[in-house]
Amino acid sequence: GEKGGEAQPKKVAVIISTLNNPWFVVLGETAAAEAEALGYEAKIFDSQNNTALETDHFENAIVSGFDAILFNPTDADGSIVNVRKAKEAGIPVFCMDREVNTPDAAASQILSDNYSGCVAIGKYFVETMNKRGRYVEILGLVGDNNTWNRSKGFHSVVDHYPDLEMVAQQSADFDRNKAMEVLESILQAHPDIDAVFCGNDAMAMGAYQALLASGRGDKVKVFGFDGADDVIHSIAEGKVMATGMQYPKEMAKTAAQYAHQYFEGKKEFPQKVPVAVELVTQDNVNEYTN
Amino acid sequence: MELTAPTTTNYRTYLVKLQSLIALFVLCLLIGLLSDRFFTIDNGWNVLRQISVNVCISVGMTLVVLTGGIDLSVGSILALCGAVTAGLLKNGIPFPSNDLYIGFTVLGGCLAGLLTGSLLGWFNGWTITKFKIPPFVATLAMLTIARGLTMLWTEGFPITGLGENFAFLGTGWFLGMPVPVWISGIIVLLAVGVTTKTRLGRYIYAIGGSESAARLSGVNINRIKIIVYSIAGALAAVGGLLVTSRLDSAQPNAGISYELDSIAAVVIGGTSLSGGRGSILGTVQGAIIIGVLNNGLVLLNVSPFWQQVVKGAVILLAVIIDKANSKSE
Amino acid sequence: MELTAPTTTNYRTYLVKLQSLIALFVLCLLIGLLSDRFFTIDNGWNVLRQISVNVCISVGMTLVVLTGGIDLSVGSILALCGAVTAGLLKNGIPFPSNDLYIGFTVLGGCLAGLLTGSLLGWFNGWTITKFKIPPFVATLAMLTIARGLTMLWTEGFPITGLGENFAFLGTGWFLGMPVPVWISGIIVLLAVGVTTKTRLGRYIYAIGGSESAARLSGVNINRIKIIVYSIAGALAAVGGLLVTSRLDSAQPNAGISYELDSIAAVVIGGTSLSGGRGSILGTVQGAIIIGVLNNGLVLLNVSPFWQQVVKGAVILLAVIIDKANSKSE
Amino acid sequence: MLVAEHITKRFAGVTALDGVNLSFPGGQVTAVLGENGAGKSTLMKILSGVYADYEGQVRYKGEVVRFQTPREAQDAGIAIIHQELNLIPYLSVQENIFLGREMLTRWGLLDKKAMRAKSQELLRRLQLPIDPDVKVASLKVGQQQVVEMAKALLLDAEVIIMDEPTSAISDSEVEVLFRIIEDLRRDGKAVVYISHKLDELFRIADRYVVLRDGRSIDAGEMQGMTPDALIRKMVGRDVHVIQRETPATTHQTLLKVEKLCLKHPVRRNDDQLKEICFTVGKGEIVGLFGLMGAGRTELLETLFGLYPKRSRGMIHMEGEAMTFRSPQDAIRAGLALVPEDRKQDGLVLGLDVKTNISLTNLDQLERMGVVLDGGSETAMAKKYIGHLGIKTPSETQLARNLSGGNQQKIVLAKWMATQPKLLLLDEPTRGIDIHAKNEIYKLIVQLAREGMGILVVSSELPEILALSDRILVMSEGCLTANLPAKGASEDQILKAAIPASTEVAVEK
Ligand SMILES: Nc1ncnc2c1ncn2[C@@H]1O[C@H](COP(=O)(O)OP(=O)(O)OP(=O)(O)O)[C@@H](O)[C@H]1O
Ligand SMILES: Nc1ncnc2c1ncn2[C@@H]1O[C@H](COP(=O)(O)OP(=O)(O)OP(=O)(O)O)[C@@H](O)[C@H]1O
Ligand SMILES: O[C@@H]1[C@H](O)[C@H](O)CO[C@H]1O
Ligand SMILES: [Mg+2]
Ligand SMILES: [Mg+2]
Repeated sequence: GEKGGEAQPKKVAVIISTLNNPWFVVLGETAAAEAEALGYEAKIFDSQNNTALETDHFENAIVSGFDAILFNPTDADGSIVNVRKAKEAGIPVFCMDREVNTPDAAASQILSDNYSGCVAIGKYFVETMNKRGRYVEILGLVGDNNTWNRSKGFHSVVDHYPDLEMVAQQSADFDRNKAMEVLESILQAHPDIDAVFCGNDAMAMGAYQALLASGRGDKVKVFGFDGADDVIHSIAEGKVMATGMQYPKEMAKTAAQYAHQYFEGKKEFPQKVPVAVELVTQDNVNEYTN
Repeated sequence: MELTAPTTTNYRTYLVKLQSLIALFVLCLLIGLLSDRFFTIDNGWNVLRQISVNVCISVGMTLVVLTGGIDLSVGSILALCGAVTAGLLKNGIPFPSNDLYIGFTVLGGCLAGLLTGSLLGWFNGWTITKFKIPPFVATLAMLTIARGLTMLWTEGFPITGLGENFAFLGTGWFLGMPVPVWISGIIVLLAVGVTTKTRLGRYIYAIGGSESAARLSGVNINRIKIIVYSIAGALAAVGGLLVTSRLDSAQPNAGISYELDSIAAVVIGGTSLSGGRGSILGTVQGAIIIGVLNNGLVLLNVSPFWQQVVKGAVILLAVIIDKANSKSE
Repeated sequence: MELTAPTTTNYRTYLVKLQSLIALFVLCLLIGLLSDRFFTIDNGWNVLRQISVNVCISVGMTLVVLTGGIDLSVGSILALCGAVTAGLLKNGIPFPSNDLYIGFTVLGGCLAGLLTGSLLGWFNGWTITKFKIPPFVATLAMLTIARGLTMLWTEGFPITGLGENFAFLGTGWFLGMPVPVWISGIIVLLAVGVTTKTRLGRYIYAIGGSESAARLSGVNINRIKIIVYSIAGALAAVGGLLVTSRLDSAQPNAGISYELDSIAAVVIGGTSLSGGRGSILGTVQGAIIIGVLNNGLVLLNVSPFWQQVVKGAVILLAVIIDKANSKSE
Repeated sequence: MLVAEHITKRFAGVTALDGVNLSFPGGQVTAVLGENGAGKSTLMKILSGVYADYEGQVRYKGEVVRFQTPREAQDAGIAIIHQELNLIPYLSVQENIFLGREMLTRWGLLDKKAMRAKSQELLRRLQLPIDPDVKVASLKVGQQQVVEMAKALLLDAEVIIMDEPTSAISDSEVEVLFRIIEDLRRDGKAVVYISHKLDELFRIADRYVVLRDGRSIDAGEMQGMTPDALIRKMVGRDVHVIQRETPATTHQTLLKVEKLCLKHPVRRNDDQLKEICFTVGKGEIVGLFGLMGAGRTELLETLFGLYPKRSRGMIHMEGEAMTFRSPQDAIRAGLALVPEDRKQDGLVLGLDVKTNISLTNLDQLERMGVVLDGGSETAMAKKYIGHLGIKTPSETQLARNLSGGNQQKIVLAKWMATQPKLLLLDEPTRGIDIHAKNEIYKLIVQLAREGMGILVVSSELPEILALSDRILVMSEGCLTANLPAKGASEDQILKAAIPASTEVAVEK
């Protein structure tokens, strides 16, 4: 879309898997803000966790003349087609946080490594549990690939220790309230658990709330993933054991800057830019509390 | 003319009401057999606490459905009201220009939430009666609008850290019973009273049974409908307060698809979607069935993949059993 | 014999039908004024392609609603059928014990998907007619069950890489028109034919208008209902094929809350939820209104949070305008 | 041709039929008589395949049959016009006539042209001047009933059952129907005819059968029977049809209506009521006569506040000007309306008798302004059940399960409980048996004697003449006559009722 002439600023679409989750709101708003700071017009699209709606957004974005897309895919496989379509229309796509499973469609992918992040959490889990104990896993949305990336990363470590027994594995859809209710019920069946591993921080907070209400707030260790503010605070206060810090803002900014460089003429970008997930524990939480 | 004894009829309807509990008993028995943790007092409170939000919403939904309407907006209203209360408790209303700031007590914040709920409910009722819009459409629009307003009010972020006092609402105990159970219990009692012992209740049934007959009997249809939708909104707000208080956090995406759970409770409880027939206690029973099911599936550690299949099948079976029993009447 | 002039009546109903398009025209005009990208051929195909899935589902939903029923399970059936087709295309049916393997052609895979949809729809109809379960409950149970089955079948992972041929269905062009638009267009034409020119269509309207009168006229209510729910299931499956093909991937979470979009299209299109009145073309118009709205809000750069508020308000307004016009008749 | 043997049918709480034995020979018209709730319709529903679960057997052309569905009965050649209208409101006349037996083209599509032609032929035979493409919902009840007849005639059946076919049609339409019944008899068909109008039965029936309390009481030739004898068989004792002595008193004016107009809902510059002026006095019974569609229902409904936006004119109650903007206003001013369609508008069928009776005066049952007093409510219901002789197993029986006459009494009860000054009755005795009718007459007279003003709409001239102090006649929305009942002749009234535009056609 060069027809805009000089007067018109270039337009950047920010397509986000869902805004029903603050973590993604941060990702999307940071990307948009950074693009605007760089002098572009930016617009956020909410795919509502629906790959088909995401396709619509891509089509609409292409038709209405956007010049680049900062993209948080709904699904690693299901979103490939969309990225390809944009590429064919000559619009570069920069993936953020989640990847698309193809090396030749996106201009670049700035990714959070969920699997490795949870490997790290798994290791810390084994360590703090002294290799034994009974725990509960609360999964995110079944049918979401990050749910399984995280679960698999965690189990790739923890399953090597036979004395660490998973007494229940339930899903709570990444939702704080559901996590609370699910854990409340699990506690009825297993009052004597030692730890809970949650697929994200919202669920970790819900789980903590359930433990608190049942008087087990200080007995059961809670592990989350994301690095959400309230979990970081809770770690600092000794309520939650650990989480995996993702850097949504950093990923968003990098993606926006890449788009800027693209407009300036740069066409070659690293296909994958991994942004490490850092393990936040009570020992190092001070580095994250500001 | 030969008449069969009136007592028979009464006795029979009484039996039918009991029979429709059979599904629930069978369900409980099965879960109880499979998990020894099910029949504990703790777990009883647990289930009751977990269904309290759905009970609040579903009481309002029952009233709406009895008039022949439906309310799809309860989940969004719940989210918005929870967020309004949380926002006011946390930040008050600041007037930066004058350097002024209005703080809110817990009571004030809760009232503001309830008011918001009633107003949105009133708006539902108003569009439905004033413009004769089908309730399904009017409240579907409100579902979207209230969700959007929640996002705007919270900017997409949860509002967290609302204080001990407010937390009491969702997590406290009072005279050996969890506070949410008290609240939902009182709402149920009031609603049973309203539906069976007041004019409003009568009119609700009459409108659902035959709107034209009710109108000709001097019932102000529009007023009653507006009242009913306002109540539904207010009760959704109560649900919002409970959820928010339990989590110590107002989630912008709270209450998504609660309308389905709530309508399910109403319908499983035997209330007819075309209005005029049903009861609050039926709905409570429906909510308990759903709650017991959710609880039982977790207690039995059914895999999340299978859970949905089992849940759907059990709901189907429960209703079939109910139907089979009430047919034999 | 004196006949009341038929021309007047026909002319009037004709006008009314046109009037209900007013909302759509106003909407298009407004968006067109505000965005010069709206009235382009590309964007036209764009909107039509985007609504094609909803149109397929909503045609089935219209038939169901015309009989006085409702189908909440369409979104889940869509997901399951897409996954079944994708799974068969990708992996066939392996018999590891015998070292055998049945492969599927694109046609075979699609037929299997359609068959799955019809079967699930048939099951809906069967429970509804056989056990007299309210359609709301029966299809709500199916919503959960089919979603669970999807999870079991896919093990929670998308099934991807389904080949060029299959992709044609969702992304191809034929004689200058996108294939999904062809498919949904043909379905609409067939459905218009069925509803206006066949016995089945007549009976669908009759059942919705008065089930008892239809039964007394010798209409086999149960059979018609089962057929209608099966068609709805099959059309949801078509939607599933389109979605899967467009994405080259079957998503386990596909189709969530599609039932609301679909019912919205039906009701905005003027079909009465109590059955007996409405039309396929009305539904198409409803789907276009929703599609144009989604498209327009994006073109106009409305922020996602405001989008929901605006969308709800516009739907409300559209229905109010419709009502106001049809009242003056 | 059709024989019922030992038929018993039970509903929850009620035995509707108890060992009924009857036969309906071909080439004859058999009248079925019985009070409301005697079981006439239930028997017909069994014969026509609506109810398949009954004890005893049905013999058709000598063979035992047990129809499982209406369809089976139809296919065997049994057609029925049900007592309740069974039409699909949103389908057209033509679509309704052919529902379930559509004609198809070679391609399996609906053959609309052929069906339209055939419908037109049937409508012409029935002399119903309407367009077959018009929606049934836009027809008046009488016209709908004719459509039902067309539907039954289409079948070309061996047995034709008519369950109160004339309850909503006008005299000229009755004539047409009788001519058709004559044809059917001549063709050797068995016609089963149910009606509460004895004069009709004497005109067309060859035989009669009587049901009482679900049992077959008697059967025989009409020849030589008298109305009194039949009534005795039906009721089990003598009934003295009231003959009212109209006292020549002058009545104190209660209601005064001046220049009441009602705009047409669609044609904005057309009026459905045109400058209506009349009065009703305290204790006066005013009969309102007119043909179908004269606008009588609209008049009552306008008075009752149902059309606040479309009506204009002046209404005074006891000298006070009133604007009735809603039924609430009207009720407060002392009006009560017993509507034409008691099932839709008079009652909430899904609620019980007690609740229906108390619906209009719940404010009086409130204790401390909030809680309803269940005890007083039951007492009130019982009082009226006893007072009006409502036949119901208990006050908690659903209104749906009562017979028509008893349903009508519930409607009366709920309005009597409001102690109105002016009672508006719209066709209060339609479809009601002679006994119940008589009781309702007595009640009306008694209420008038107590000082209530009564405005009663009826399409039956004898009823109007017997009841009224004064008679109003409407035609095409105009009040065309206002005469004292004493000395009024049927001729005079009918002349006023017949619209100027169709006068020639009807006088044939
Ligand atoms: N579906 C039903 N459920 C319960 N009771 C019923 C039902 N249908 C009829 N009845 C009862 O059966 C009896 C016979 O009713 P039916 O309708 O056959 O009377 P009918 O002779 O046709 O009266 P009418 O002259 O008022 O039409 C009545 O007592 C009625 O209340
Ligand atoms: N739903 C309707 N739509 C349009 N016109 C109607 C409608 N109902 C009645 N009318 C017209 O209003 C006029 C009065 O009808 P109405 O039914 O009040 O007459 P009526 O004297 O009460 O006759 P009936 O004894 O059949 O009730 C008629 O001209 C009729 O055609
Ligand atoms: O990192 C995000 C968040 O954890 C969210 O809660 C689920 O999806 C992941 O991609
Ligand atoms: Mg009858
Ligand atoms: Mg009338």
